Amino acid sequence: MSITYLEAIREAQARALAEDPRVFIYGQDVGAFGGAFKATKNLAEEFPGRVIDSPISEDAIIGLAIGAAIDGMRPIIEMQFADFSSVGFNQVINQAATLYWRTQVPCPVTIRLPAGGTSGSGPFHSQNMEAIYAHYPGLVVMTPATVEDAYHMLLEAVAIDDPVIFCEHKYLYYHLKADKLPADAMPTGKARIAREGRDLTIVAYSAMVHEALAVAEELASEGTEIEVVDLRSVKPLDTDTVMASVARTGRLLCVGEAWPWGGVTAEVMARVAGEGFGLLDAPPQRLNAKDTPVPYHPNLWAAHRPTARSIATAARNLLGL
Amino acid sequence: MSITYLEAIREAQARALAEDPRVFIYGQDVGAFGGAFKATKNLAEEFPGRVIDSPISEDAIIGLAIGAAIDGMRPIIEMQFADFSSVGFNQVINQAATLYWRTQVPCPVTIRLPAGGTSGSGPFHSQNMEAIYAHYPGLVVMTPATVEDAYHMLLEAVAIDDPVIFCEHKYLYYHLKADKLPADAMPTGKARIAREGRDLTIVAYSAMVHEALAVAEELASEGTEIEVVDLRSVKPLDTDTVMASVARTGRLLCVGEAWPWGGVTAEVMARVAGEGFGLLDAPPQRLNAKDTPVPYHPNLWAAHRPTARSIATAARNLLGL
Amino acid sequence: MVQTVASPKAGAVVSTFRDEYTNAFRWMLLARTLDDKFAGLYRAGKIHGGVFLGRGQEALSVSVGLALRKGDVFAPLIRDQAGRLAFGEPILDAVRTYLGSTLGPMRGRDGNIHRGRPREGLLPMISHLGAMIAVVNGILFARRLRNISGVVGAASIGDGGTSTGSFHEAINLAAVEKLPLVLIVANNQYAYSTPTSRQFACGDLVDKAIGYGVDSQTVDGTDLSACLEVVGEAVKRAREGHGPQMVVARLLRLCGHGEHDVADYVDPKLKQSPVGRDCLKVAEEHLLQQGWADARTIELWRSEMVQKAEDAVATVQREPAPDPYEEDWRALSSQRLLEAREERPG
Amino acid sequence: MVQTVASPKAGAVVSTFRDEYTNAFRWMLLARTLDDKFAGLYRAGKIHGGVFLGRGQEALSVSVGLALRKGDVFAPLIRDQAGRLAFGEPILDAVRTYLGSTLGPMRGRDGNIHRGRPREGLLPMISHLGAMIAVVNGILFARRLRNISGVVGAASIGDGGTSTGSFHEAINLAAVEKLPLVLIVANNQYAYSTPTSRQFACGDLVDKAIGYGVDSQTVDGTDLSACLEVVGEAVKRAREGHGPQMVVARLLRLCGHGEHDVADYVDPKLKQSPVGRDCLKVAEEHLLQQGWADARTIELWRSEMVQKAEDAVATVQREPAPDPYEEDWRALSSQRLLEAREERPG
Ligand SMILES: Cc1ncc(C[n+]2csc(CCOP(=O)(O)OP(=O)(O)O)c2C)c(N)n1
Ligand SMILES: Cc1ncc(C[n+]2csc(CCOP(=O)(O)OP(=O)(O)O)c2C)c(N)n1
Ligand SMILES: [Mg+2]
Ligand SMILES: [Mg+2]
Repeated sequence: MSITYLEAIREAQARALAEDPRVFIYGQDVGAFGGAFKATKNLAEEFPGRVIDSPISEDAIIGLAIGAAIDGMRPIIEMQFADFSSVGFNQVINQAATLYWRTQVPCPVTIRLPAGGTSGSGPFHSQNMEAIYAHYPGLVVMTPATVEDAYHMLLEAVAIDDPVIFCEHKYLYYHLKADKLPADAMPTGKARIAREGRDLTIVAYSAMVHEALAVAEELASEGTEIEVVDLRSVKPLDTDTVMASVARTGRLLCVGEAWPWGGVTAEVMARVAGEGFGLLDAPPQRLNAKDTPVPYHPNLWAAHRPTARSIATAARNLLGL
Repeated sequence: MSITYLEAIREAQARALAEDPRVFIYGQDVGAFGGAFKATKNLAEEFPGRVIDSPISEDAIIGLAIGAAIDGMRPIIEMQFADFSSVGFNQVINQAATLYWRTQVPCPVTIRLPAGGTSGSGPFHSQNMEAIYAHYPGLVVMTPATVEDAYHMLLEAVAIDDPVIFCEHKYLYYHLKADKLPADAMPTGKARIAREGRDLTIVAYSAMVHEALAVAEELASEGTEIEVVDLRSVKPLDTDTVMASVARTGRLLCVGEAWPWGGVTAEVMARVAGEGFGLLDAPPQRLNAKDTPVPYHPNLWAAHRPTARSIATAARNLLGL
Repeated sequence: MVQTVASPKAGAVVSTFRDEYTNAFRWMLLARTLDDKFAGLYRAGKIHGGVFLGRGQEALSVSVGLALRKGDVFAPLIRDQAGRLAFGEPILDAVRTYLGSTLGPMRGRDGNIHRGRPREGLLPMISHLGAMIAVVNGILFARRLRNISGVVGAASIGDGGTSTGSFHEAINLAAVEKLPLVLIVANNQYAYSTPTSRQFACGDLVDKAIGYGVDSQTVDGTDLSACLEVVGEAVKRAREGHGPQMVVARLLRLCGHGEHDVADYVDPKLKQSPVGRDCLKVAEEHLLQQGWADARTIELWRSEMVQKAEDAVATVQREPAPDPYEEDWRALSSQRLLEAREERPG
Repeated sequence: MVQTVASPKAGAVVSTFRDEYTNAFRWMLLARTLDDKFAGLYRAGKIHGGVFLGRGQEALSVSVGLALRKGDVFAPLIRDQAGRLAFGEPILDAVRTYLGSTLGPMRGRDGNIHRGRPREGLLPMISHLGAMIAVVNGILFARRLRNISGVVGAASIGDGGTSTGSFHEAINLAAVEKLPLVLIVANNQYAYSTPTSRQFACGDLVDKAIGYGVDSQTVDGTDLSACLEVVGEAVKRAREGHGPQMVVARLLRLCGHGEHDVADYVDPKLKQSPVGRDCLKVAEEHLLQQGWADARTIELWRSEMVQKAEDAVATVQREPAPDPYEEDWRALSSQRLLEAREERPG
């Protein structure tokens, strides 16, 4: 048996629906159709009345989820693409994110954002919005990079009492497979050492973890040991694990698929520079998408975001190779 | 004669309207009423038909500005409060910001955001949104700290061909006065050394520049010379000037009124750590608002954002005083 | 939450229309008195930030509060002092939130009309107009998922607020889901300084209802009898399962947008027209005309309300202001997900 | 932009209804042929990303393109191949954008239906539904500020798109400003897989017009004559200064949402009902019935259109794909405001 990242997301939702009567799913085409990416395939049938098609009204969809959460439910919202959450943005950042702080009433909504670039998708179906949401107090932002995390973190997202922005990477949907779903998982808030190494720490998350691992593999054959840290969630961000890794390697490269200004890589760099300055043997570096919209054509798209190739170059530079 | 920060904004708009027939102003209550803060006072009368009240429709307001810009106009949009731009967010980031890149047709809109905290304003009338907009490619984000900059940068915002997010600080509206408006100004993209010093660089922008200057004054009396860099615009961000200052002082403290995660201070820290690592004699530090919504009560508000007092403490720590 | 200490109806069972009207009038009077008190405190510099009053809108607002019952949901806006009180919001919640007392529901974190008790069905508005309607939808949707019926959710919106995308999305969604939402549109002729001619181009805001496929009514918002009846009927119909109901009231804002605003842009003709009548005066005259109360009784009520307001303010003024060192400065409820990297206030 | 190389009307002056109808049919045929070509390229794996067709919507769409003239504005959506062509978009723009040629208007930066030439009045849609309408407003508003009259702006929207806040805000604003906006609502019964019963609750989408105070018409979207007349009339009325006009067309999407979608959710009853007729077939029959064209002529036209489509594809397939090293990677037009800190592709 093998299970894809996408199937893991479906399975997590099926389990959440089965185990917790407070859970329901709301979003465009999530019902009988099973969602644009089939992440809710068959769920409407398996859980009648609990997987519901919405109008094309992102603001009202997220508002509805907040109300339902106030009333004790655990809604899972699917945005058809992460990019479209921009029109539901206000309800997320000003309503969901502030509710607990203002009233002490928690707001357990999970908002699934099919995110990230795939070739041919262009400026409006490729965005990574984790930095935008992480900037706001009151939100948890998860960025699972593995099938296992896609499954367990989504279950955790539903279980925790705070609003969660669940960034699932569309490129990983089909490309990533696991043999089975493990029973246990690390809790959100803990980063994972995806590969151990002593020469350089690469901090990554979501799809970039796999690019980083490919680089680690490549450089290992040349005798350089790269440690890859998978952040798993970018808010909270596990600075301790990053710092411990940098303490071991003395060198830091942060990689993010999103735009550079104020992105995850900026936040990681700022933390390490501020709190782990003495651990660094070389200037910390970062690699991000270029500062333009995400291009449509595969040639441009491949050059726009970091890839194993550009990460390898940056890693070699940083290592003086 | 003396002129406030707010009056400077009015004067700049008056001049833009007078000198360029392509300029018009659109927004809620900006017409006969002169705007919630009176930033457009008398302009509807002085420039008939060119300063126009809009419905409460931020998305459509910004969309309208983009269309007008495509057609060769130079709209100035007033959001009643920066916070309400969250419901016009999509038009800004996905339409205005991408237009030039997608079509080579520039999009000269100026969006004025009355931003920043004032006591008693609470979570939804106090926000600083510069980091959110700066994250997106295709936008210029100005954060004037002085009366002179409020005036000249707004004129420049109208003149340049790209969409500008103009963050004007409400606290400075009345608190800040200048004797007169100078004829010349530094161009956007250049940071300003607001005060020279050799012991520590404080990088700040908008209202925080004045808190930093107060700290510099205070510590000067104790024999410590703080250099204060006023970023003026956060995108583009003048890394060169920051770096040159850090090269002189060896120490960096970044101060921002916004939330920490991925804010201006993270971006500055990341750049200095990455490109000016060797210039630093001590770990760079930052100070931001706390990671909660902006509180209503003055007691909480004053503790939520950085103040001269908390900046002074951070500066002393950094200097080992 | 419906019965509170501050309740001026003193436990009486409302049975006749006379009683209902009188009861409503007393809530209106309390709301107006409290609003006047806040205006006074504002002028005296005792309030941080703005003050936003419901003057002229009490008849409409109180009708909402009275038509709802325990278990219902109410999302008031900035001019709903009367409706809040009638729905059961303690006077102290209002005073504590305006003065920033830590004992209030918002504990100084949020202020003025940004207050509520979500668990008790009173939603704390965010400022973004139109945004609360969808939240009411969500509660109603959740009830239906749990097979709880007979619940109504009411949301307020102004003439200006109808121009927001949020308004549109939420009422449309409520119609699609056939939720028991009652949308109360207070057309008070202005959105801040902006007249309705710059806000919409349909003949009457009630015309919008047909485009959503929802039932609707208009009402003279200066006439308490009419408001009680029309709003009451709308709430009843929603409760009976007829789907969303829209009520559009004609009235005039009898104050500035906030107390900082002298509102000299208001058309004097409107002030003199029927729409400019003060619903409280109209109701008082009605009481007198009908012989349901005499002038002396009304005077007594007035003093009673002043006393309530003064007492509440006196109480709250002795209460502690927030202390930043006591504040826990965390925006997440999940303790283990917090990052405690920020220092204490310096 | 109205006259282009690809123009199948071969310079003829459209004078009679017969000519107009025939001309429209030829554009529809070209659009359908081109769409079929894209579908074929998609199946052959020659197109990056999705392919979105206008099958079944050509009659409505072409009517918009033909009613507009030079200087007007058009914001098409994903099913407007016919309208785009009739408005003057070169075939090559479509093909180049789908294939990502650097010679196209989007130069490989954006793809498929996300194309346009804003300076020539053809707006390049962003994906967010409803967002283009306000941009059309802006152009019309700008013209008025410069005292240019007689201009019309048309925007397309689907049944699903009417649920967006952007749609509401923009049409309301257009009504308030009395802009010459023509809003073309293609009710094709589905938004992706979602039927209209989950999208709105009014009797007909045209009911929304009254709530905005705008003129409106419904039309049978499968009937080219009706579309030409109703859309033509709406554009004329807008041009004459009667403010925004809304046209709601009944039709059925005769393809998947995109070519990846087999659309097995479409109700067979709808397919067999009048709404499910293929407007191209209906128009062809009409031509034959009226004796405006015989079968042979239509066959010739069909080959002509196939030839045009093939030629365009053959041309573009020889054109250069974007080269990341040639790309300037800048999102601002102001050179001096760029920060050149990012390295070249590695
Ligand atoms: C989305 C949004 N834009 C702007 C504002 C600023 N604002 C606050 S109240 C107001 C006027 C509201 O008018 P209306 O809806 O008619 O209510 P009224 O004040 O007349 O009761 C405005 C523009 C806001 N709160 N929300
Ligand atoms: C704001 C927004 N939300 C979601 C989507 C994803 N999406 C693209 S097309 C579509 C369906 C559109 O349906 P409709 O408006 O009826 O147009 P049609 O495809 O039927 O022509 C959806 C949901 C989007 N583009 N924009
Ligand atoms: Mg109003
Ligand atoms: Mg449709």
